[in-house]
Parts: sequence; C-alpha cells; structure tokens
Amino acid sequence: MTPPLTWFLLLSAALFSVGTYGLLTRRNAIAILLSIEIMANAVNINLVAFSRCLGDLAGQVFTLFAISLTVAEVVIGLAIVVLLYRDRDDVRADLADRMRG
Amino acid sequence: MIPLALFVVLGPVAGFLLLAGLPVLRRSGLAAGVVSSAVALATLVAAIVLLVGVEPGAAPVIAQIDWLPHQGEAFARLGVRVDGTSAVMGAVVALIASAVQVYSLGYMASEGRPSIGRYFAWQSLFLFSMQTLVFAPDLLQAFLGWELVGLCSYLLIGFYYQKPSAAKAAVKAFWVTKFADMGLLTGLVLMRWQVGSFAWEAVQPGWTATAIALLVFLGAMGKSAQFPLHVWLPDAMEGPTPVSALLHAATMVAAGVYLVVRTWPLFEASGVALHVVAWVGAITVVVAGLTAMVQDDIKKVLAYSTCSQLGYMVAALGAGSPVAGLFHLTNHAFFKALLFLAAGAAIHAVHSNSIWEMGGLWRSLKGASLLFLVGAAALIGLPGFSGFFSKDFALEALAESHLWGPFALALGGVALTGFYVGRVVVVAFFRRPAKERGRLHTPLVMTVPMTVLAVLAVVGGLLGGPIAGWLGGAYHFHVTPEGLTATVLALGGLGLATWIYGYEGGRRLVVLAAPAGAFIRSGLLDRFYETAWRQGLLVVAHAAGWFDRYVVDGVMNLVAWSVLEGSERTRRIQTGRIPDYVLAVVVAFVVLAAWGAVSGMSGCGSTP
Amino acid sequence: MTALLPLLLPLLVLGVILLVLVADLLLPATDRRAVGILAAAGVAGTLAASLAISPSGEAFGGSYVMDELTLYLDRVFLAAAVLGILAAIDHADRHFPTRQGEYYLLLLASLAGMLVLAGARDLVLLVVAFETAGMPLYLLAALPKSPDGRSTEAALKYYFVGAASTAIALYGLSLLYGAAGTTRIAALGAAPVSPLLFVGVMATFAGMAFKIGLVPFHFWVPDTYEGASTPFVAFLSVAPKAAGYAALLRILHGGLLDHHALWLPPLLVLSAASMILGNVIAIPQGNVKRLLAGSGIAQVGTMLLAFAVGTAEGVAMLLFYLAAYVFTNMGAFVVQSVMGEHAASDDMQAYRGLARTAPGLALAMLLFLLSLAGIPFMAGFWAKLQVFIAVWHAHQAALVILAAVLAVMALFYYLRVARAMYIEPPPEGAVAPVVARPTRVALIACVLGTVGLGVFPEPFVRSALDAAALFLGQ
Amino acid sequence: MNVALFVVVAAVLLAASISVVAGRELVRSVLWLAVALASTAVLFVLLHAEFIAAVQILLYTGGIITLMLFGVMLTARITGVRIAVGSAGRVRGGLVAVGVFATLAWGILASQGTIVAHEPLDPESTTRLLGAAFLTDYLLPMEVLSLLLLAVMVGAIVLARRRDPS
Repeated sequence: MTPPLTWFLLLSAALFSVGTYGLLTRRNAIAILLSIEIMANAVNINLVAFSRCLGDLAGQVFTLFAISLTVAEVVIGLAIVVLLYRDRDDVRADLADRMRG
Repeated sequence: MIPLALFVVLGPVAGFLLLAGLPVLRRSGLAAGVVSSAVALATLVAAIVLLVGVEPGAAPVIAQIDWLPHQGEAFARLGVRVDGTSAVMGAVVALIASAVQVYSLGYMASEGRPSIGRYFAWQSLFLFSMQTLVFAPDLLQAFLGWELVGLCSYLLIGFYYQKPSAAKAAVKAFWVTKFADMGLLTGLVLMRWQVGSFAWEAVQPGWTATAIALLVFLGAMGKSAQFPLHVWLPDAMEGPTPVSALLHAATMVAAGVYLVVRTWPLFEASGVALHVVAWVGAITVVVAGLTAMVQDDIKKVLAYSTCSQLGYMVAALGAGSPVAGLFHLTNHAFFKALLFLAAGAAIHAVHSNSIWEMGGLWRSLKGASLLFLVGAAALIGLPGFSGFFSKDFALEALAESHLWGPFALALGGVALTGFYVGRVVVVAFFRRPAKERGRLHTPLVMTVPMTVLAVLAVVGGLLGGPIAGWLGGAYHFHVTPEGLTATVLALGGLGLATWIYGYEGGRRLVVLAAPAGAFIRSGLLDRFYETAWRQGLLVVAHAAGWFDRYVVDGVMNLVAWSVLEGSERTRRIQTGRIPDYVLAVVVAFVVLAAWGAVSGMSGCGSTP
Repeated sequence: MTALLPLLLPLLVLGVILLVLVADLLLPATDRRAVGILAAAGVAGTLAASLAISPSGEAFGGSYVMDELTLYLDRVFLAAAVLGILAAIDHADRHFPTRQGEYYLLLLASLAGMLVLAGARDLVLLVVAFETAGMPLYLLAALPKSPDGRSTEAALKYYFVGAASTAIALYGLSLLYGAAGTTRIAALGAAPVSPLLFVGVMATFAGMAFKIGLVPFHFWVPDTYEGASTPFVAFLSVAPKAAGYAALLRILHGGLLDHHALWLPPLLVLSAASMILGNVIAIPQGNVKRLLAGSGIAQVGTMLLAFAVGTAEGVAMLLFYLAAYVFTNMGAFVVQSVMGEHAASDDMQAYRGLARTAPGLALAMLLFLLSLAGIPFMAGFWAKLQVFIAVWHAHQAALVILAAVLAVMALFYYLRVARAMYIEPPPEGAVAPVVARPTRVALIACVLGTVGLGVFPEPFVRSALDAAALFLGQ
Repeated sequence: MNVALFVVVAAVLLAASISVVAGRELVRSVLWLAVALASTAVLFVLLHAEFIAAVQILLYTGGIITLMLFGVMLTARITGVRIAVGSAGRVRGGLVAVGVFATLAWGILASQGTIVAHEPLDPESTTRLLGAAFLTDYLLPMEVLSLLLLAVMVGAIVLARRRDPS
C-alpha cells in the first residue's frame, strides 16, 4: 500500500524548508539557483501526491507545466549570472550591492 | 442669469489659456497684462450685472452637468449656482481681482517680460479657480476650486523664485494648507458616506454634523489662516505685493469664511462646532493682533492684521451670524486690498519693507499716503468708515449670543488693532525720515484702482443692508454700548501708539489721541504707561511673537525634521544585498502562511 | 474559428511578434529603428481593436474567459505596452541598435502573457500566463546593458527575489490544488475550509506580491528601477503591477470571496505597511528613479486597500486606479528617461530650471507629479478619492485616514521635483533636452490620459464599475 | 514494502537536498542535486506517475544538471575542479527554515482528513490521458508556454552572447 498523503506532504515541506535554508545562506549565485531547484522539486512532489490521492489528472499536468517553468527560469538565471561574471569576475550574489538606500 | 455666471467663471480661464497657449503673447509682457486685465474687468461687469439681477430671498438658480457616474446616480457634478451669497462673493472677487490686475500693470512693469506674462497667466488662473469655488453648486466642486487656488497661491508666492526665502515660503504655505485640506477631504468623504451627498444644504443632525462641520472648519482654518494654522500667511508675504493684496488679504484667505457660510446648515446643526468656531476666531484676533504689534516689515504687520481680521469674521460665524461674517469679509476685502496696494506703492517708492526705513512718506508720497490712511481708518474702525459698521456688527453678534469669552477677546483685539495701525502710520508716514528724499511718484495706473477701493472702503458700510438682504437676513445700524466701547478702545490703542511712537516725530495725529493725551501730559501716568508698556504689553506681544516663531513654527519644523530623519534611518534597511531582500520575502511568507493556518483552523472541515 | 474569438487580442499580439521577427530579419543591422515603430503600431492597432470589440465569453472549456474584466485589463496592458515601446524606440536605437528586435520580442511576449492572464480561470493557465508575463522582464532588465554594470545588478536582484517568490507561489498553488481537488478557480470557494487551503492562499499571495512591489516584497524595486534602462522601467513600473493584481483578482475575488474575512486582515496590514514605507523610502531620495520607486510602493499600497475590501466598488476603483496609473506613472518615467539621457544621471539636480529651458517638458512632469500626488483635475485625484470612498464604504475608516495623511506627506517629495523645475534657476549654459519624436508621442499620450481621465473620468469609471459588478456578480 | 521504500527514498532525498544546500563545493552540490531529482523520480514511480518520472529524469535531471554544470564551468576559472562556496548567516537561515517547516507541517497535520481520497487513476491509461489533456483542455497554457520558451531562448542567447557584433 502507498504511504498516506500526509507523509508526502511533510516530506515536501521539509524539502521546501531545506531549499529556503540554502536560499538564505548561500552566497554563490549558482548555489542559490540550486536551492531554488530544491524548492521547486518540493512543489512537484506535492502536486503528484495530490494527483494520486485525488485520482485527478490535473495534478500531473500541473507538474509538467511547473517543471517547464522552472527550467525556463533556470535558463534565465544562468544567463544573468554569466553576465554578472563578465562584469566582475565573480558570481557571489551578495557582492552586488552597489545600489542601495 | 446662468450665461452671465458661466461667463464670470469661464472668462478668466479663456484668458489663462490664451496666455498659456500663445507664447508670443505671454512673452510680450505688458500686452499679456492688458489682455488679462481686460478679461478681469469684463467679468467684473458681468458679476455686477449678475449681482444686481439677483432678487433678495429668491431661490438659487443652478445649472450643472453630471460628471462622474457612481452606481446609479451621479457621484459628482459640475456647474454654477447663483444665489445671493455666491453673487456677492463673486462680485467682490471680480472687483478686487480687477483692481489688483490693473494696479499690477504699473507695479510689475519693471520685471522681465516673460515674468510679467507668467504672472498674469497665474493671475487669470487664480481668478478662474476662485470663481469656480464661489459659484460651486456643491462641496465637491468647491473643493476642486479650493485646491486650485492653493496651487495658484503656491505658484504666486514663489514668483520671485530666485529668492530662497520665497521658495521656502511657497513650500511652507502649501504644506500647512495641505494639512488642513486633508481635514476637509476627510470631511467630504465622511459627508458622502453619512449623508450621501455633497450638496451645500446636506446635513444630518447628531455627531455626524459636528464631525463634518469640524473637519470642514479645519480646512477653513488652514486657508483662512486661523490660529494655530496661520503660520504660513506671514511667510507668504514673500510674493509680489499685489498678490498679497489679492490672495492673501482679500479673496483666497476669505475662502475659508465663505466655505463656512456656504455649509451653514451643517454648522447650525451643531452647537459644539459653533462654539469651536467662535473661540478659534477670537483667539486668532488676539494672538495675531499682539504679534502684529512688534513687526517691522509693513507687509508682515498687514499680514498679521489679516489673520486678526479674519478672526473677527470667523468669530461672527461662530456667533451664528453669517451675515456679519460676509459683511466684514466684503469690507475687509476693500480696505485690506487698499492697504496692501498703498503699502506696495510705498515699498515701490522706497525699496524697503521696513517701516523704520520709510518715515515721512506723508510728505514725499502724498497720494498713496492719503489712500493708506483711508484704509487704516477703515481697518481701525473709525466711526463712519466701513470697518466700523461690520466690526460692530460682528461684536454685536457675539454679545447677542452671549459668547462672553470670545466677545471679550474680540473687544480687546479692537484696541490692539488701533495700536498696531497707529504704530505703522506714525512710524512710516509721519516720523522724520532717516534720510531726506524728494517727492516720489505713483503711476496713474496704480492710483486709479486704489482710489476706487478707497471710495469703497469709506462707503462700504452702506452695503450692510443689501448684503443682509441677499443672504436673507437683516441689518440695521444702531448705536450700541459695545459699539461705543469698541470705538473708545480703538481710539485708545491708536492714541497710545501715537504717543509712544510719535514723540519726536510729527504730532499731527495727536489730536486723535487727545482724550488720552490729557492724562498722559499729567506726568503721573507718564511713568505708569511707560512701565506698563515696557513690562506688560510689550512683553506679552514679544511672547506672542516668540511663541509663534519658536513653538508653533517650531512644532511644524520638528514634524518635518523628524519625518526626514526617520526616513534617513529607514533607508538603511534597504541594504542592497540580495540575501536580505530574499529573507524579507521568506519571513513574510512564513508569517502569512501562519496566519493562513490559524485562520483555516477556525473553520476547519466546514463547507461554505 | 469562432472558438478562438475570445483570444483575439493575444492572437493579434502574436501576429505582431511574427511581424517584428520578420522585420528584424529583413532590415539591415545598421538601421532597425523601424522594428520599434512597427511594434508600436501593431500594439496600437491591437489596442484599437480592443476598444472596438465586446466580451465574447469563454474558451477552452471555461479555463479562459473574455469578460468585461479581461477586456478592461487588456486595454490597460495594451496602453502600457504602446507607451512602453514608444518610449523605448529612441533609447534602443541609440544604445543597442542591433538588438532591438529581441527587445520588442521580449516585451511583446510579456504582453501576450498578461493578456491571457487577465482572463485565466484555471490555476494552471494562470500560473503559466503569470510566468510568461513575468520572465521576459528579467531579461529585459538586463538586456539594455549599462556600462557600469548596474543593469546586471538590477536584473540579478529582480531575478532572485522573483525566483524565490515563484517557488513560494508554486508551492501555494500546489496546496490550493490539493485542498480544492481541482485547478478550476471557481471551485476553490466550494472546497472545505482547512488550514492547508489558507496556507495555500497566503503562499500564493506572498509569491505573487513581489510583482506588485508590496512591502515587504518590495526590496528589489528601488534598486531595479535605478539600474535598469528607464524606458523599460516605465513599463515595469506599471504593467506587471496591473498583471499581479489581475492574477490576485482572479484567485482571491474570483474563487475565495466567500472567505473574504479570512484574507482581509493580512492584506490590510500589508497595505498600510506599503503606504508608510513607500513614502519613507521616497522622502530622502535625490535620485528621481528611486523617488518614483518609493512613490510606486506607496501607490500600490493604496491600490491594495481597494483590492482588499472585497466589494465591487473596491474592485472597480482598483481598476480605475490602474488605468490612471498607466498614464501618470509612465509619463513621469518617460520624462525621467529624457532627463536621464540628457544629464547622464538620474539626479534631481538635472531638473533645475527645467521650466525655463524646456517649459513643455516641465509642465508635463508637473502634471504627472500632481496626478501622482492626487491633486484635482488630474487622473490620480479621482483614483485616490474613489478608492478612499470605496474603502470608507467598506468600514475601514482608519485606513482611509492613514492614507489621507500619507498623501499629504507624499506631496513633500513630489513638490521637491516641482520646485527644482519651477523655482530653482537653471545652471549656467543649460540647454533644453532633446525629445525624440516617438518619445514625444508617448509623452503627449500620457498627458492626454492624465488630464483626460482627470477631466472626463466618466466613461472609464463607468466601464470599471461594469466590469467589477459583472465579475463579482453583484 | 512500499512504506519501507518510501522511507528509504525520502531519507536519500532529504540527505541529498541537505548536501546541496550545505556542501562546501559547488560541483558536488550540483551532483547532489542530480541525486535528489533522481530519487524524486523514484518517488513518482511509487505514486504511479510513470510519465512524470520519465520527464523528471530526462528533462529535469538531465537538462538542469547539464545547464548548471555548464554555468559552473562558464563562471569559474577552470583551473581546479574544486569551487568552494561560502555560506553566511547560517543561524539566521536555519531559524527561518525551521520556522518554514514548522508552519507548513502544522498546516499539513491540522488538515489531515480534510482531503477526501478518491479512486486512483488507472496507471495504464494515465499517459494517454495526459497526452489528450495537453491537446484539449490544456492547449492554451501549452501554447502560451511555447511562446515563453521562445522568448526565454532568444533572450538568454542575446544576453549570454559575448559582445554586440556591431
């Protein structure tokens, strides 16, 4: 028998929190992207688990769209990071603080 | 009747658009002034014809179009409303504006040509805005006009933008009046919400009437420079003198009084609001009067005097007599505009605002001095002059409604008025001048409008009956004890000033102080007065001035400073670092999610 | 074909995209200014079409609907896009002549996403459209590259706040789906109330609020506005905010209005925070773009007030506010793009004496500032006043008073710019800035819109009221 | 049996994810992400979403990891393979992350039982139904997504291109 829905949801919540931890502590821009991937992955687990429990196809469709959107987002992120690297030979996101106040 | 009213309102905006849209005309300088003045004079004729055509006691004639839909009925309308009140005010505004514009043709002649064009464009815009306010069929349109005159005031005060003080004064005027306007706006919203209408007559008894009336009055306090929101008016004197005459003496500052007159049903429904109005007016009379006593700048004296006189109008309203308020408003418009214009002629001639640098103008600038004296006599309220009648009427109203506190303050204000006017007259016009100067000249284009105003300042008292008729009230002049007391007090103040300041200068006005003079010469009272003056009144006056500058002004500045300082500090949380920005997002997410969990728990399991 | 009629506007924009791509291929690399003009003309044509058509109902099994609300919002997006493209033409031609085609492609793709988003009634469609509207903007922030690298920093900040928010929004949407058992928004309200449902609602809101620039999701706003190219910021400061509100309207009002009492309090708090902090950010700024950023945060806070009260009147006034905001705020940024280009700096000092050197430009800016400040006869006045009244009707008097007080504070910084233009003298040898023809057209359109909505608000208010009433079925 | 499998996969997934966010070396973090994504695919199989699992492996694990490694290489001097990544504010981040988990877990546990389980989909027909859904009900988001992907591709290429040819 498949484990209950709640287990999946709790696992997903845990992964989401792990992702936020990386999001908040990482300094390298690519490492931040990786953390965001962990968060996005948590979303997919939620969706597929719900889809299974509800016997509803929409969750799986949603998952596919969510995956595509995340990929597109990563592509953009990497393009901007490459641009940043060219500017200052460094991809530490927290160094980009020329504008503030 | 409606076409005439529309012309009075829209004529000036045509003038403004002409000047704004035709750079050639605007840059031509005086030609722009002539166009603008001609339009103003045309609207004056129309306004007078309109006024004469209004039957006393007739129902208002209203023409308006829907402006903004709002779930069924129109939310806002635009149009004109012709009745006694608006016709009187409209005529007064058109008259003063015409006089000031014609006068400006001479006064501003030495400015650069584009400046002149700009000046007259703003003048036309102001006239339009003011008439929009005056003929407004409801409170909302009045508010639009109200905001527009505020904008014109800002632009005209800052006219000499090269002067930092002028720029600062313009900003300050905007700030203080804006603050008050927010009260008015809140009142508007409250009115719409509770009463469901912006109509002038709209009223709903109970706490709503009081709340709305007080909020409307807060707006009026700002515009009509009532204590403690009067601080902007003296600074506003940085603008050109004709502007001071028009906006900051005769018309715009009177808009607050007019607004209260218009929303009269609201105030009538609330005894509390009337009491507040009476007290604020009376306190302003005294505070501003005291402050005026120690000013050296002739325009500042007149500015504080304006506050003080507006206080009389407001107090009269508080005493339940809109007729007295509007009557004094009309007379004050005449004589205070005259005083400013005459003072302008003096400033123009001696190139200084300080009364101590003037002196002896009576000899060197005969015409303007004579006109100033006429205005001064009306301001003091010498018997026979216009101010005498309307001020007495206001005092009478206070006495009749048994508001003895405000009455006493207002009566004291009469003496203060006599004093500060006497001081200016003696020092600036009769004292021996610091340096000899030859005969100075005032151009005819400046003299004629002043003469017209002077005639009105003398005979303005005759307008009491007609104005009362148009407003549906009654006015008959009769001698009263309070009138006599006021006259004696005014003469006393005048005499004291003459005696103190006229010592080595000419004693030409000493005859006016004769009753006091007899005592004074006895020698015994000499020292008493000297001491009382030094120790008492002057200290109080200086204290009032100090209070004004450091406490009232200071509180305003402190507020501004703390806002600036606070925002400088807050700025630092914008660190520029991405991790901090993301942290804010995540923390907000957690808090919102926690709210969601808690609120979802409350109805868990239920289906709506 | 009639099945696609509700999608006419996005399809027209798709056509414009194709035209732009073809033109970009055919034109020589040295002169591609025509691409921008073509794009502007195409979007203007679509805008004209949007004014001619009437709502045509559902498509794709009800997941998309072209109703009065969609049409109203689409017009707002199209107007913003026309102005945004017009304002960018000269800048693009000057700074990145060979990449103009890509610039407009990205902007139009974002526009197409917004047009679909306005009518999305399914969570999947909504999130895809939301991201399609949003993602090209990250690229647009970085594309017109500034030599000092500020544009990259601007894009980086926007991107990371956006990517984190997207993850949160998707998480929220997944919970909404699970709690409701369907992706149809209309069915959300019928779902059993559970903590999961409301965690989902709040997470979705938190994930989408960054697009609007609400406190505390606003931190990227001043930095990105400062660093990105000004004509793009003009678009960014208006259209995505309208898009964010469109998405939230569809979800919260379209699906969860029955639970209004549960989501009202946090929104009111965020609204107050936005109004306060936005003003506080703007007050000390010497940089006009940062000042306008602060002002924008305060303005969206006021809009959130109208959004939060959950009445048809509130929604209508939010819609009207958005329309007024397009002309007013874009106008201010377009003027700033001219001034920034002219002075090579975004400092307020550049405005000194502008009333003398370029009276027309100064007057336009004055009108925009007055409208932002909510002075009568300007579009912004009606917007503010009507929002206040709507909120008052919804018994949130305290917030109306707070908003009114803050509106007075806001005058302070708007007038600082006005003072620089009208009261301070111009520096020695100052010359009038050059305003390119497309920019001029955009400015005139903004002035007409700002004054037009201020003097004749009636038709706009009426259609906003209709759209809101039909949307909420009241 | 399935429960045991779930526990194992969940443990691997969690451990891999923690390694991604806490590791000190960027390339290793990327590889740990691959492990995390692949174990998620196993989870999907457990949930009878085979098609999603396939996509997860192909598009996500393959695509994302390639992209990421590519990004790492592009932005690092490729002298040494070890690229150290720093973390800062670990206490702050940890507290917030715990807060996130506590809130979400609380919401999830409090909602137990509100979601009514239905008859699961027939695993055999799921893939076919998915394909049909994309061509009918979800055609519009599909088309919008393709526009987005086009825009992103063009935009990313323009951005990453070294220099303006002019």
